Amino acid sequence: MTRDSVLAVFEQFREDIDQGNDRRERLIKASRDVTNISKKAIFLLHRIVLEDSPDDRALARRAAASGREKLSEAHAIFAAMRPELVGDRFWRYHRQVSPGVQEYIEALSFAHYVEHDALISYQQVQDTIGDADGPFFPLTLSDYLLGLSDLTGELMRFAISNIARRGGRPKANQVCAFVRGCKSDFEAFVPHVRDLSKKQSVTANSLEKIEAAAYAVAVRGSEYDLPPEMLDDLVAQTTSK
Amino acid sequence: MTRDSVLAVFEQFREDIDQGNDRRERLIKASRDVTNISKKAIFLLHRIVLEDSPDDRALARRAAASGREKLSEAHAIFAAMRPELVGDRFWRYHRQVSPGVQEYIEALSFAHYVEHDALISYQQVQDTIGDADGPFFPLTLSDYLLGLSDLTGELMRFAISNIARRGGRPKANQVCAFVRGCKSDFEAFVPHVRDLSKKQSVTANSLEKIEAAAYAVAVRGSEYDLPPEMLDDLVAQTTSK
Amino acid sequence: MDPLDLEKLNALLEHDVGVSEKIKEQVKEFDKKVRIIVGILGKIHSTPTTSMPALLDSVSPVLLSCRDITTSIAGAIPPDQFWRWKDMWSNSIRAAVFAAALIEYLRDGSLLSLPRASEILGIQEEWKDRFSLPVEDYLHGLISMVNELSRYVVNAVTLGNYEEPMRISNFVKDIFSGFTMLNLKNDSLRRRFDSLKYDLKKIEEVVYDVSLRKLVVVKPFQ
Amino acid sequence: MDPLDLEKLNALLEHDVGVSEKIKEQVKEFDKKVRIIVGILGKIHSTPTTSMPALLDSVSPVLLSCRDITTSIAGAIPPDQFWRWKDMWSNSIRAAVFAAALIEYLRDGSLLSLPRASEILGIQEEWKDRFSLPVEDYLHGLISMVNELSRYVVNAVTLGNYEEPMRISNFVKDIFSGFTMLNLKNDSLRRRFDSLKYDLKKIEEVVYDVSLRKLVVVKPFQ
Amino acid sequence: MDPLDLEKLNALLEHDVGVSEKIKEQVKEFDKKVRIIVGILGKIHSTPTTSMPALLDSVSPVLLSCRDITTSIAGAIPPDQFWRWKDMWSNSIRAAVFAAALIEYLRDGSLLSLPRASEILGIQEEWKDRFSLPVEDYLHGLISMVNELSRYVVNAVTLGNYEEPMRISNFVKDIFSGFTMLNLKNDSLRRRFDSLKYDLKKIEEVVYDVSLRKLVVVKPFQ
Amino acid sequence: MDPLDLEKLNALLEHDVGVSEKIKEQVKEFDKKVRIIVGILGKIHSTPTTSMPALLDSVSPVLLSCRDITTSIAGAIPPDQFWRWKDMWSNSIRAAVFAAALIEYLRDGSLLSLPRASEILGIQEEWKDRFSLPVEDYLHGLISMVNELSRYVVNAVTLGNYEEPMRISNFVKDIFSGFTMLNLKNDSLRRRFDSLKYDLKKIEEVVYDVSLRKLVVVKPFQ
Amino acid sequence: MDPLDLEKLNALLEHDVGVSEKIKEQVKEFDKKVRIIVGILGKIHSTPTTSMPALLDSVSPVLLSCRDITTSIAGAIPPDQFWRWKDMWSNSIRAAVFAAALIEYLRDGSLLSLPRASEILGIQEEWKDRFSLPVEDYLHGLISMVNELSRYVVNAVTLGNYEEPMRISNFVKDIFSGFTMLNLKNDSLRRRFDSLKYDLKKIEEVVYDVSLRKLVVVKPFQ
Amino acid sequence: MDPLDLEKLNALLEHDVGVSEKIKEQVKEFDKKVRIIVGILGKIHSTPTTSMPALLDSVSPVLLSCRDITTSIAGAIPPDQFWRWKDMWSNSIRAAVFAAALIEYLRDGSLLSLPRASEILGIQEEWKDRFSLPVEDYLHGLISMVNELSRYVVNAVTLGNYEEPMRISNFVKDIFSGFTMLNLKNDSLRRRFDSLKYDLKKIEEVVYDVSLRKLVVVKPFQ
Ligand SMILES: [Mn+2]
Ligand SMILES: [Mn+2]
Repeated sequence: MTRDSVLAVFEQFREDIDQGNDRRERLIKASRDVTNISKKAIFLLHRIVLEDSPDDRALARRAAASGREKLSEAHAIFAAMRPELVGDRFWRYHRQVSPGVQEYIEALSFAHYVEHDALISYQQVQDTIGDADGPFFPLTLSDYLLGLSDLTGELMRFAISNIARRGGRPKANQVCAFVRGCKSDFEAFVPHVRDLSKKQSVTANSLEKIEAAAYAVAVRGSEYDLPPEMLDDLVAQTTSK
Repeated sequence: MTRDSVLAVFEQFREDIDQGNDRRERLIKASRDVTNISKKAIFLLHRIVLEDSPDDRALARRAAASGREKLSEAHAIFAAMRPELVGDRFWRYHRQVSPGVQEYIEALSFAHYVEHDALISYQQVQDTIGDADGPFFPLTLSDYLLGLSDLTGELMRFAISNIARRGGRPKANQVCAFVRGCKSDFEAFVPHVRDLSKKQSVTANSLEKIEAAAYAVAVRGSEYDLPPEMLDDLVAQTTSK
Repeated sequence: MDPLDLEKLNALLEHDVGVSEKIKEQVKEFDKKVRIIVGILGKIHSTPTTSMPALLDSVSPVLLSCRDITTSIAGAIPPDQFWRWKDMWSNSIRAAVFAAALIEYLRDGSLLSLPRASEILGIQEEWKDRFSLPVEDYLHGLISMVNELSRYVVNAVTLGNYEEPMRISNFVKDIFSGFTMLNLKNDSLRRRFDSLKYDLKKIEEVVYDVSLRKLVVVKPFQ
Repeated sequence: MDPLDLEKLNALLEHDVGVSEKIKEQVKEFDKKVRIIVGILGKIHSTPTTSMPALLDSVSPVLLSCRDITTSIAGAIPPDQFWRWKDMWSNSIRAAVFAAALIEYLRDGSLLSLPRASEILGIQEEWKDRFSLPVEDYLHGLISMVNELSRYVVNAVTLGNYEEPMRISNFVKDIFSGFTMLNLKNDSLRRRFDSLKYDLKKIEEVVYDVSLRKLVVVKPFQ
Repeated sequence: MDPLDLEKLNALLEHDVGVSEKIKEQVKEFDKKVRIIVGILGKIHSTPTTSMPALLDSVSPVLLSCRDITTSIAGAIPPDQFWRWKDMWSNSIRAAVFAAALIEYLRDGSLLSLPRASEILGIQEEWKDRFSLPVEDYLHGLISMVNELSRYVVNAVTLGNYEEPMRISNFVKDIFSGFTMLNLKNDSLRRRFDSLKYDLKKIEEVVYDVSLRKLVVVKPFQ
Repeated sequence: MDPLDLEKLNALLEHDVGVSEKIKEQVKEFDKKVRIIVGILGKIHSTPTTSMPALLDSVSPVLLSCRDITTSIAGAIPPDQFWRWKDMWSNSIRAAVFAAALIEYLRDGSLLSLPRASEILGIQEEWKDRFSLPVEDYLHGLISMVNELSRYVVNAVTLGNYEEPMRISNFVKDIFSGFTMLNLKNDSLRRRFDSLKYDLKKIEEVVYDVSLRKLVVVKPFQ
Repeated sequence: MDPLDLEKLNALLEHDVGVSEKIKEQVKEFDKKVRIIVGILGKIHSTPTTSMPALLDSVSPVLLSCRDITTSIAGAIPPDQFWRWKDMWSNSIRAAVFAAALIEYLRDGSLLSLPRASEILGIQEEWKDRFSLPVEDYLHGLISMVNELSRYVVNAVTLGNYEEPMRISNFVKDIFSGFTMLNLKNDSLRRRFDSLKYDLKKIEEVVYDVSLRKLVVVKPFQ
Repeated sequence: MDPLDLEKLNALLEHDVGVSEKIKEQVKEFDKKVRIIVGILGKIHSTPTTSMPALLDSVSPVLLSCRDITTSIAGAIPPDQFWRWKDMWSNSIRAAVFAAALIEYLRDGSLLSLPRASEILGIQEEWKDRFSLPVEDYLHGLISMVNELSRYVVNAVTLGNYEEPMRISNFVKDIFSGFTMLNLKNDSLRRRFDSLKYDLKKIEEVVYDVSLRKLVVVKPFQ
């Protein structure tokens, strides 16, 4: 190659690289936006769930609905990402997209749990990332599992903040069983999903915190020969404003 | 188990562990002694090889002999280690023994190279670690290779310190070719011998240093239309005390 | 290097690589089994005393099937080379000891001995220079069991079992004073032993909670 | 988790594991070949110009045999998943590009182009979503070549070849100014590009040494 | 280098060193004062309600004397350089905010606002390019106060003050929900906020204990 | 270089090695003794008040035998080199101070002073350039004692000793406010001092528990 | 917490994000310009003295266009916050100073002063609370220039310019002794200053080479 | 805690702080002096032989004035605490030894001995528990001198001094073989010693250049 042809070839490389960099930057930005929306949705859920309400089910439904509404903003961003992630591009930029998707799954599964007391399935998540024409981009197994792992941390916060509320104690026990189930279900995937092992130990940590909270409640109630709900009522009487 | 039987069992463990620890400490000490002897042997070799002498071959033989004499102290230590490393114990304490063995191989192969301009073979090394009753303990492939890798560093020092002496220049070129050969011969073992990859890059470094030294000599001599030996003689005339 | 020498070295290397590959395969299987066992044992924290025997019974066959693995590994290892390869499966075997010890305690309230652990894992005396259960690995297993018990004690109380804390406290204190007799090096075992102190403290606090509330009558240890 | 869901996830996972294992096997072979090639090319530093063609000829068949590997890998990868797996062999393919580019320079004094590199490695246009040669890997290969040339230039002079430095200096300057046109991210390529500066400096110093001593006549670049 | 230029450069460099030394000295003093304040406030845990006002009165002068420090620091800082030096005293100022907020609560049961905190510390509006109280530092101070209140609540009950838990519970709940409305970045403040829920839980437990023991008459609070 | 000079330089360089080996040996012994002492003291947590004196009596001789060690170390150290070698045994000596202080409290309820600690360990005034007890090490020992007391308080209540928490609470509060008056650098001691806060909090919670249940009558501190 | 207060706190917390994004954008542009300038200046190493003025003239407009950037950044920064954001562009501005200083030397053989550097970059006195050129960044730029000159000196000789080494040697010696007079902290500047020594040594060796060969007549410095 | 005891503890802690501050101050002065000395010595590279004595004479008073510093430091250090504080000034003292050794060589061609170095720095035998010159620091100083001489040799030739290379070559060879006789530990000193061979090689190259050009008459040296 002559000097000029070398420069011409590198000119072409520059264009390729710039194009790739720009796309990467756009996707990072989109992913960050999704992350922010998801974090806000999670905060919103925590906030509403702690409100005073006579009907816990209704409150949960309202919280989930608000969370999902917030998350619909992410849906629009995902839709806009479709052309950037078509064909072999998805895997090329997966690392950039992943953080947003995982945070989204965390928020979505939190809303789902609050409403249904159950884990959202892989297919259910994939269905929300797409429209009538099919998925905007494929959902990876690893994003799904890592997003759910983060859910356990939020559930821990949920259980502990909730514990002082009326009905918070049985809820804490329920969350405890649920997180225990998640942890053991995910165990088999650990050797094959990067970073899952780290997240499992965070989950183990959260689980211990929930267990400690449930224990504290059980122990404190144990001195009284009364059913827990009556204890709750007594406390409520004293502390109600 | 009752409390007392628990304590009795742990008493047994203590004895086992203490015995293991003591043996480990003894072997570490022995290994360290061998390392020190070997380092001294290497220093000795460097020192003698730089002495003034009319006959380079004789000087080399004397250096090698002194080095080997120093190393005979290590032989005694190896002999004393035999009972500590019998049967499955060798692999149990290999990690403790390894540093000394590697340093020994470094020194021994240095003496060998100084005398024979050649690499000492695996069998030749194993033969020096043993007596009429056979080896004191097995020589591992990895110790052999890692010890030789360190040799290249000493050869670099040897070549560079030597370069100013009469006849040092062809020697530097010879060492250069030798180290290049070592590096390429060891390459195939890299994926299977721990730490060899790190040592190979140290070797690459040493090689570049030798090359740079050989280059400097070639370039400086290139301005004169005289054979190198004559240049050496001229310089010697000027600088001889 | 002399080409003949090179060939010899290569032959040595190839042999080692072969051994290593065979073991790797077995360890993968071992890991899978251990993961299943640990997964089931995770349920003890939500299992009431009455259902415990059934739960433990369901683990036993998987645990016993580890004997196939130990046999295969022992078969793959050249004489005298136990210590050369053992790091490859030490995590798995520690987990297996952990499981066996936990089952033993939950079933009988007693401490699994080292020979009994070897037996459960099907390790045979005559393999000694190719496969055995080193004290260190056994002790790692015990520490893991205590870690788990310190969590179990909390959940037992939550489930209304107020007797368990005292029993576990005594059991763990025994093990703990056993450990204090050992002269451990500054290694992972030492660091994990330090963690026992926290477990013990945690268990003592549970005993405190239930005894303070007169949920159980405490008698001095020993 | 719903047992049916779990099963589905497991099926997904198993499929991926299968792909990964197949690739791993091929990459091992790739590594071996590359190691042989790089080993032979190490001899350029002690090879006089006249024997160079023979040395280069001896590498070619091994290099060409890499086509079998790329074909096998391409066959193992599901459609559109090139970027998912490529990190597994990027070290090997960069080394292969390095070798091809070095041979090209030493034979013809010219720069290996990206399409030519692809061709030598037998990479086919229709594999595009399963296997291709990304610009980054190609550039890494070039940088490795320059690293090697900066060492070669020194040894060439030692062997009495005083013309080579100037030639390599011009060649490397071309490549260097090509690189300066690129907007590299703060990644490994950027860091390695920084190393080019040192290579260039080293080469310039060799040119300086030989020109100062009038061993060669230097003409301004361009 | 021109000697005059050199001198100027050196003057610039030395000036910075001078500023830094002056601030360091003041921060040392600040630290001392803060240590005294925190030391006295440590006594709230064993002080009955009736003696509290006297205790708080004894801290006030020391706290107010911090104004000398802030004035000195503000005086030492060249115009516009607040952001250059602020990390040097952020620990001290957070502790001062903590103290002011704690005193405010214990005296009036109310929450110290950011402008009020600035005022207590004598921070003047016209210093704003040299010294101000950043939101982050104010919020850190509040969190420390909640940490302390969760300890105080326990000791108040021990001393027979059964009203305090309800009051603190409401106060802390209010702060907690305030924090949930803030858009915190993922930094140390976020992490410390996360810890508030444990304080809240601890306080709730005390409320629970006290309520159930009917140690407080059942009547609408506030 | 003058051979005589060289010899002297070599002698200076080699002397240190011998000293270090001698100390290492003694420290090993020291460690063993300390481990035994700490092992016995571990039993305080399950020892009822009445048997405590006997337990403490059983440790004293071992503790006093540490004097042999300090004497040997002092003998091994060249004049004026205390500060060169002291890090080698600081862990052991801190543990010894911890033991002495714990025994002192459990026996007399009083705080071990620095001179008294030196005396117990047999450290002699005239060794002061070779062996002494630095303030830092003494304070580390006290902190370790408080750490242990926070565990002891829980176990004392379990054993029905409801007076101890109040006593320990007062004792620890006293130490705590002592520490707040000290001018600690930002080092490990400072960090460990922070841990005192947690111990104090734990102890206060135990006092809360027993006083809430009217198991003891609480009077305000001092 | 008062909702109005909350809103204000939130506003304070969120304002910063916008500023940071605006600066980031400008810094990107700055980087691009700097890369172009440095790219062109890279050609000095192969440019004969006669063509140098033309080469330098071609860079000037790009360098001057950096004024737009500094103006935009200054506009984006809130009053008094220079020190909060300056790290974001310090790499770019050091590179710009480097370029300006190199051009100055190659054109006039003189050293660029700090005020002149500010002027070239269009930095205005009245921005001083939002944008200025700190001494440290100016000095970093000078060091980079010396690094480049040590490479340039080699290439100048290659191109037959035997006068340059002596001139550069004197210029660099002057700068070097200037730096030794400065009171540098133990930071990155100090470390880079150490690199000057190597550059000076390299330059001196070139002077040695040409003087040894009588290619130039050397007169003692100053 | 007994207030009297507390006061004593605090006095002990504060005393150390005082010592440390006093030393810091002196070390700052020391650094300044050393910087001046090294600054002047930097001129040897452009000073012809004839002006060398005058240059060296101009450094001597500054070097001797370091005695004030060593005296002050020795005065600030409590008896027996040399080893506690020595790291604070080891960089400065190594630089002072470097300067003294360089001056000694340039003046007399002889090697500065350790006792002579102590003497120049005014270190007194009776301070030995508070201030002395450790072998390691002395040797570091010598190595720095050799580093400087390898640069000096090049510049001496540039200035037409063709005798110096032979003299320095012999001097450095002597030092080098001296170092090979020492039993150095694997520390920074060992690593720096390793660098000497490059200095030696550089010097030899100059000797080679000069000899071959017959710029020095062939006659027996010394
Ligand atoms: Mn989260
Ligand atoms: Mn070596």
